[in-house]
Amino acid sequence: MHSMAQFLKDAGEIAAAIPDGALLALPPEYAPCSMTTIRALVRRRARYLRLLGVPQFGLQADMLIGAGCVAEVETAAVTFGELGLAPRFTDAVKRGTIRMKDTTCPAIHAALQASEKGVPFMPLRGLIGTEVAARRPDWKLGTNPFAEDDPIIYLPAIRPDVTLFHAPKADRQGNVWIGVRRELVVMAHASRTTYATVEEIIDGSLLHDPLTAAGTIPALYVTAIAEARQGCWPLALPHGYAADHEHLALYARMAQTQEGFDSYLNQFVLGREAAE
Amino acid sequence: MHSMAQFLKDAGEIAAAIPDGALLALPPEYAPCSMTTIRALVRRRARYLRLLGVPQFGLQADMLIGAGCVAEVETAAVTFGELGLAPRFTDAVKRGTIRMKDTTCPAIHAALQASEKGVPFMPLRGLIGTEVAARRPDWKLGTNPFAEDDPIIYLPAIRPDVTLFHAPKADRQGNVWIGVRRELVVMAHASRTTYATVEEIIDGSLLHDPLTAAGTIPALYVTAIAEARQGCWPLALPHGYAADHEHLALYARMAQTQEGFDSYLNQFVLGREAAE
Amino acid sequence: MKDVRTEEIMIAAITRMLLGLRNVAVGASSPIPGSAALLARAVGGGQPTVSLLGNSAAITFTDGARELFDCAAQGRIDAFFLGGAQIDGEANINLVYIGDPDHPKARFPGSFGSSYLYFIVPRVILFREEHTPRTLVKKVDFISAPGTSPENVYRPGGPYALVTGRCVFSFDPEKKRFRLESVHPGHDVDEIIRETGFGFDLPLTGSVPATPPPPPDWLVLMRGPVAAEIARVYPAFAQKLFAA
Amino acid sequence: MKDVRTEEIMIAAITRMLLGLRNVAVGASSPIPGSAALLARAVGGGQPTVSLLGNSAAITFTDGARELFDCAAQGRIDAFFLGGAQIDGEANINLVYIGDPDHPKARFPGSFGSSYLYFIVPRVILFREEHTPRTLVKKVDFISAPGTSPENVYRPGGPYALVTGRCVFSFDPEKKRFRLESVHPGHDVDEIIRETGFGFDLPLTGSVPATPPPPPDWLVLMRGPVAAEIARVYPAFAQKLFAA
Repeated sequence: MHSMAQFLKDAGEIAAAIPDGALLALPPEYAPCSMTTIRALVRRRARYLRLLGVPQFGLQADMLIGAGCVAEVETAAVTFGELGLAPRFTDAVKRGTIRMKDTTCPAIHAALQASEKGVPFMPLRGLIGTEVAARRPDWKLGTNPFAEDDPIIYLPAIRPDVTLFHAPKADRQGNVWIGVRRELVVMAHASRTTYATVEEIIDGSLLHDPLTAAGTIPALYVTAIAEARQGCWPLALPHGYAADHEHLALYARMAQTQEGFDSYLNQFVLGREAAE
Repeated sequence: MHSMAQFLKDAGEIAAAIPDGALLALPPEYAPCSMTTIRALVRRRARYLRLLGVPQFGLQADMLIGAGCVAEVETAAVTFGELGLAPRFTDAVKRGTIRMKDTTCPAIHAALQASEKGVPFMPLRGLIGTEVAARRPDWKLGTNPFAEDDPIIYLPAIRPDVTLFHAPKADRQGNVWIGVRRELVVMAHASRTTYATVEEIIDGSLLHDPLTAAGTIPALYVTAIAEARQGCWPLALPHGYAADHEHLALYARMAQTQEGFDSYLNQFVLGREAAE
Repeated sequence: MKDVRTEEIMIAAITRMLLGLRNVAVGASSPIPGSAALLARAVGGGQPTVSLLGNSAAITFTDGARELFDCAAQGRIDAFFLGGAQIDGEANINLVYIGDPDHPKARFPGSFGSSYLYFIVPRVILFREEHTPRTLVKKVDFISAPGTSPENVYRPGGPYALVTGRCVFSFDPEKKRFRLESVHPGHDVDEIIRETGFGFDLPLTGSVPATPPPPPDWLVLMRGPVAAEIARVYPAFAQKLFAA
Repeated sequence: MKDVRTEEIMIAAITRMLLGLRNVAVGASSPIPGSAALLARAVGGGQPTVSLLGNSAAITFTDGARELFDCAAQGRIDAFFLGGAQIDGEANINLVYIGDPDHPKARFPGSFGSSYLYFIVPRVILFREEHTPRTLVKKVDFISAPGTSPENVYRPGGPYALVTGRCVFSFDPEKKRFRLESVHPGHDVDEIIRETGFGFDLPLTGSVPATPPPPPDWLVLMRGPVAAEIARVYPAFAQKLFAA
């Protein structure tokens, strides 16, 4: 591993660098998602991806699942918010075509923090007596060694192969500004590799100014960066641009069936490299 | 507990709010230290304080120890850097007048993170076979439940009564900007109460601008704030003002003896409220 | 003033449970509790503070997605809200599967943070507008989070009330049973019994009061600044409810 | 070019151990390793990256004081540096007490991160300018961090070398012994044996090479940009060494 971030031409090159079968950590839709790379993964016909929602999913997972790129999903939820259930995800769960690891938001954060700290596990309160925990043989019911009769669940560390997100900006040293979206910091720390698309690559250093440094992931944790304007589309870039609600509603309608989803792909994803 | 930060008149009011016997968490000297409140604690003749260095100490602990304010110190180190050993601390350890809990930097961070996450303990690598661990009966040697024959140390959570620091600025809602000094974030999260002096209180909201929000501790975690220009003196405010190296050297010389330290206090601390 | 709608009755009922609290957080898919929290803040002159998940225009947390959970664990969050595809008479909630989880008849979004926050936050308010034997069931198909826990399980939090489109229940963790507290205007106790899949207690006094409608000044706030802010996260909800 | 000083020999010796690495971190009270790391970066054209604790003018970490330790735990830090009031022949280091810890004859600052990083960072370089039987001892009075650990203890890292004012040792964790690698110009093997409180191995070849002095271009960098940057954290050191 080289310590300095690489600069790639576009999201397609990032998608090419993410191997089939990778454990791929993705942010929630209220943090910036690299939808442009998600589409590139569909175009390159990625297979057997294991998706980790940090902590929940929407369009990213639904599109990858519909396109047949996904073997397994670990997440606290998959939702389209006011547009209802995520159609390709829901269909795949009912048909049993993906392995489902249901979990809960803080368990994902804690398991990533375990990898961030290089410890094999993290204890977490709650969880006991839930069917979420009952269906996770990889979680262990243990005890608090500092008290009598105090059961607590031990979560094994999760170390993603890849973290992928979008950010407002990066500098030419490979530092990436993410602002308050610090789940991206934990994800980058916990993951073997981290790829980001950014709205723009700026001159100067994000670390030199204490104001920007406070919201910056140092290049040390960044494998590669590609510039991609409107890289979140049709999702929002918080404080940047709004979601394309009409397009999201169109997706939600078309993806109700596999046929509709396939024609969505034909219309908006496949062969559309040039439009990215 | 009220959810909104209070505004106090000065560091003296903060010192009055910190009770004798409190477990008091303080930042390292490369984060901003509220030296003005440390002097106010000396003036109010605070007693039996239990100091937690996050993770190490310099002038703050040495002055409080010399002034007889301290019963116990938990820290990874106490150092005056190039000025040598911390004189009142070293003397107190040799004479056995303070209880010493030696530890190591990451153990303090992990134990504070345990309180931040509301878990009773945190596992940590390293430590095994050190005399640091051997002399900590409150740490437990356990095993990793996810592997065979893998010993690991369990650290009990540390929940400070008080966190005290200095920061460049706060807004009138009680949000405090700390930039990259995120040990202050963990300290505030983990502590029952948090007091900050700040160089200035600004109009507008630190949370409204995504750039400042990234380095801001929300008012939710802040018990009270007092404005105190040059609040770090004679230490540095990083990106603000430099340390007063001459004064620090003077302190290091005078504090070699208790008599010299006492005359330092008479000259620079006691009866000097007006100068703060 | 237009007619008061069911959602507005629910919002007002929840708002009353939040007055005087310090900090309230609102999770995903919670437009009614979100509106109630914003209304409580408006009525309380800025108190409780409100953190609305997904409202990236109003930053309240600065430590990432984990901060809500850590903050709750620190005892700083007084109230939270959970819905449920199913809620049963022991206040167990199901946010995931109908039928056998391995071959489900229906799949809902997922448990989100419920499997944790239901244990941790002192006042968890359950809400479900659809009040039928299909949603309020004898026994949930899947426990996202249990209503009660054995004595030795760390549990500072749990269910406080259940607010539906027909009524308000409180919950008694000792008896593991809901108690009917009030019935919304236009509904009655017999209907509640008929439409509820689980048994519940009636008030000790015998008579069941009507859920008070929102006072006019609350309605003004609700349909004005609250509607405007909730629309940032739930545009369709705000459009349907407040702009009708 | 002025005469080469002992510290400059030490800096050059450490620099050679850092070339080709990705990331190097420097802790407290480490001006010689700090200079070596900055020199290695200058020689390597920006590689390794260097994080210098206390250099708040050059931000390299943005997640607070814990980040160095977490970063090391993630396997991202290739080399770190530890000193010691005492270092013994099994590479145990003591940064705290001389004598009985409950009634110490001397108290040094403390263990800092050594009790952790010595286990975690692959290439820990020990340094101690004073090379006498007082500092390099048979057995340390207090183990801040052990040189080796039992097989079942997680330990990806450990001692790589010991650089003193007289020589360079390497460390063999299997044999739990140091081996003399080179002697600085003006010193000899007999002196090393006499001034070292522990036994150590000699090179397999028999003859002990001289520690090479820094090449002229390294000296220029060391006394120029490296001195300027290290002075931000260690003004007295830079003043004494480079401005003499």
